[in-house]
Amino acid sequence: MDPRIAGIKLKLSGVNRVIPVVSGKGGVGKSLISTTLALSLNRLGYSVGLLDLDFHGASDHVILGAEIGELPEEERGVVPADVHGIKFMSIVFYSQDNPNPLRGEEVSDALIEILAITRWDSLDYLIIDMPPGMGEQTLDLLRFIPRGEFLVVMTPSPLSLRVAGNLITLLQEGRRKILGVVENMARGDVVEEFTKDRDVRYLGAVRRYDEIDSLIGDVPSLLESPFSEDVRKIAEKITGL
Amino acid sequence: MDPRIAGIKLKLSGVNRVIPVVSGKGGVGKSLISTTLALSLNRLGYSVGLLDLDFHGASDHVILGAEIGELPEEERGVVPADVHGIKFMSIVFYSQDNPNPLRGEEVSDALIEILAITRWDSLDYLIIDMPPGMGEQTLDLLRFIPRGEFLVVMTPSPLSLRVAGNLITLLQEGRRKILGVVENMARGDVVEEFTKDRDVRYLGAVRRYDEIDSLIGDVPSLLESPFSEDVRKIAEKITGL
Amino acid sequence: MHEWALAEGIMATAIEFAEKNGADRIEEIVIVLGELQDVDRDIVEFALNNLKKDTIAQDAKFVFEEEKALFQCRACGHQWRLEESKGEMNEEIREDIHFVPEVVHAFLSCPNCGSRDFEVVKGRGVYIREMKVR
Amino acid sequence: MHEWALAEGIMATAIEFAEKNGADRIEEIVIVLGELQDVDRDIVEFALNNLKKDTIAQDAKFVFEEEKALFQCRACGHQWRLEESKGEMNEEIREDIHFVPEVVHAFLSCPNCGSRDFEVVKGRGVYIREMKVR
Ligand SMILES: Nc1ncnc2c1ncn2[C@@H]1O[C@H](COP(=O)(O)OP(=O)(O)O)[C@@H](O)[C@H]1O
Ligand SMILES: Nc1ncnc2c1ncn2[C@@H]1O[C@H](COP(=O)(O)OP(=O)(O)O)[C@@H](O)[C@H]1O
Ligand SMILES: [Mg+2]
Ligand SMILES: [Mg+2]
Ligand SMILES: [Mg+2]
Ligand SMILES: [Mg+2]
Ligand code: NI
Ligand code: NI
Ligand SMILES: [Zn+2]
Ligand SMILES: [Zn+2]
Repeated sequence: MDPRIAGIKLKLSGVNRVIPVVSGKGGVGKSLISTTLALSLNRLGYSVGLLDLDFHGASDHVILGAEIGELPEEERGVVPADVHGIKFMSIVFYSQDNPNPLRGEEVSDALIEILAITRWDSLDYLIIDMPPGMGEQTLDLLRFIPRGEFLVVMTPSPLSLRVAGNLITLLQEGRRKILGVVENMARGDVVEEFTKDRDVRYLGAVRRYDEIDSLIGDVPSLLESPFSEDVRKIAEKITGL
Repeated sequence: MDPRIAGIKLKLSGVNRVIPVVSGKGGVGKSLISTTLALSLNRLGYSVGLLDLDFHGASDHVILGAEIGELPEEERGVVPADVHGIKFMSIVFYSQDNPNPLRGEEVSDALIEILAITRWDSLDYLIIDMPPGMGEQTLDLLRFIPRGEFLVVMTPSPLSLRVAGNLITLLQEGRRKILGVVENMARGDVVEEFTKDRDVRYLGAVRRYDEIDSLIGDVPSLLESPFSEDVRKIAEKITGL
Repeated sequence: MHEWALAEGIMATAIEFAEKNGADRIEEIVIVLGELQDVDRDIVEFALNNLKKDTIAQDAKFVFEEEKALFQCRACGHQWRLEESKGEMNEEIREDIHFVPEVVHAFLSCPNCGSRDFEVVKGRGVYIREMKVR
Repeated sequence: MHEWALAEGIMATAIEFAEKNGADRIEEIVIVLGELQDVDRDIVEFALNNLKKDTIAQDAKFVFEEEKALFQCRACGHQWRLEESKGEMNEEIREDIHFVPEVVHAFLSCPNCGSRDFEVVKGRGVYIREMKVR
């Protein structure tokens, strides 16, 4: 018997709302949006955790400019690092800067291990940054955290529409809660039309802002950018849902 | 014993060069570049195959505007569809437009099955469009097609540099052939500097071209775009390497 | 008729195995056919009998075993058989699965809880269970 | 000391299992400790003895078994033991693996072919092998 499964439930019992940020598609802005969303919710006065589950594409520590050289504290579990006011956990604390190729079962094992040892204690929001695809992380969240409220990030590209559309089908047929769609690098109204067709909430648009790359690693400037201005509106909307 | 492994070798014996298009990172343009590269090599007079191995994010059929309603012909194996002059294979012929969530072992099984039944016959180039990450598809290509010449797509974003950097480390320590780096949505010289640091070839830059989304599904217009002009130069370079 | 490709794989694998083990004749190959992939046994056999000519398997006998498909849901643990899902399948879907059995996840779901996250425990596809060489 | 979290999982799992099976006392729990994760047995035991108070496991005995780690390369098939890789590990790496055993792929590779694509066949981490309930 795997004692970690029961551990997951214990460790998440103090977390009020769990929001996995998904898309199916890569490169649509999941990491930038989930990190900025976590920071914005904190600035609105909430206690927030951020968990990066994109093991092969871990990015949140880069966006946060977080120090990964030191291990999170070990105290009846693992206490996530406090980074700019949010509780942050990522596999990179342990894999360091090395490539860490994992097959599916290993991904699943690492995910279960991290969920079973991380002490979020009490949180208003836990934001989970997800990898692209519909593999282990997605399927395991459906198994282990059925109460997750999925936030879907999409761009207006036909490729994003197709892939995210499939993920939404998967969530809808599983009767999972979909918080809504965030349109990133917004343009035109195809995404808004899409949300009407698919009967999901359109949470708002995030503008394309080409200087964003130069703000990666610099949280104060990031939070003052037009990008964050758009994300903050979405954060406010979420707190009311 | 799995009879498909030996089948893979047989099925690829007539293929001259195998080029997996990778990045680690999602959304950097792997699918647009691999599809346009396949078309460009064909227009240069070569026989070309295109295999979409990004099972959860399959996109090449959308870019090609390919009809997926009909199964590829069954004749001592499976004969890939002829689409705009190239031989094309994708799991979407079989999964249709449905979501098809697969765990790692299933991804591996599907990949092996497709490689073992697809009759490429004789080809100058087989371009393989890869998913993001370093999971099953990447590890299985390293196992089953050791002669693959990897083409790495990157953008100048710090997030792309980190993730693609890890993948390059994995390939280099495994002494795999890296054809070089293609910089997509090129800007500044961070990617070129990066390739010098990491001792890999800089194959060239593909401009950002914001009308690209409206050309998805329309091959003739795609091939006349500035995007394809840039990819064509890279195709010409590759034929000389 | 893509069964021919599968037969080529079987023959190449058997010969490679025999040669690696210093055998110079293959007498029998026991081949398992998974119910899910639903390959045409006669075509496989016909192809094998063709392919074996002028090889160390030229006198080989082919024994086929069918393996019933068994599914187990990863969400709720429920186990079920292919017959129970027959209602969700038509000829086109059967054909899709025939080529790439993993697309079963695009068409079927757990009869108990509706999840697509299930394992094909048995009866997926074709493999060699046993060989007699000399 | 993150061992405490692992102990909480063990206790919750054992109690859940016992209750589901209508038992009202847990007499023994056999816990396997994988060599790779290298948990501190004494801390796990101390934590379990603390956590068991006022539960149906209050008189339970804890039996620990160590499981040696065994690796198998998916590229070349080579099998090896953790000792053979000790040279590639320092205290920091050992700590990283202690928390998330899968990061072993970030630090070790097959001693035969250098691949990072290997399986941890045995000795990964902590699990319950057996329980006596009443
Ligand atoms: N609103 C935006 N404006 C401009 N560029 C953006 C925007 N959002 C994302 N990007 C670009 O897209 C890249 C990928 O973003 P990322 O958050 O890593 O996506 P994902 O996590 O979905 O893979 C970033 O490096 C950045 O260059
Ligand atoms: N050169 C470019 N100029 C502008 N947009 C691009 C360019 N290349 C890619 N894109 C955009 O990026 C998106 C992702 O491209 P895609 O080929 O699907 O990436 P990947 O296969 O790496 O996930 C496309 O839908 C398109 O909108
Ligand atoms: Mg990301
Ligand atoms: Mg460390
Ligand atoms: Mg792609
Ligand atoms: Mg079909
Ligand atoms: Ni067939
Ligand atoms: Ni510890
Ligand atoms: Zn079920
Ligand atoms: Zn090896």
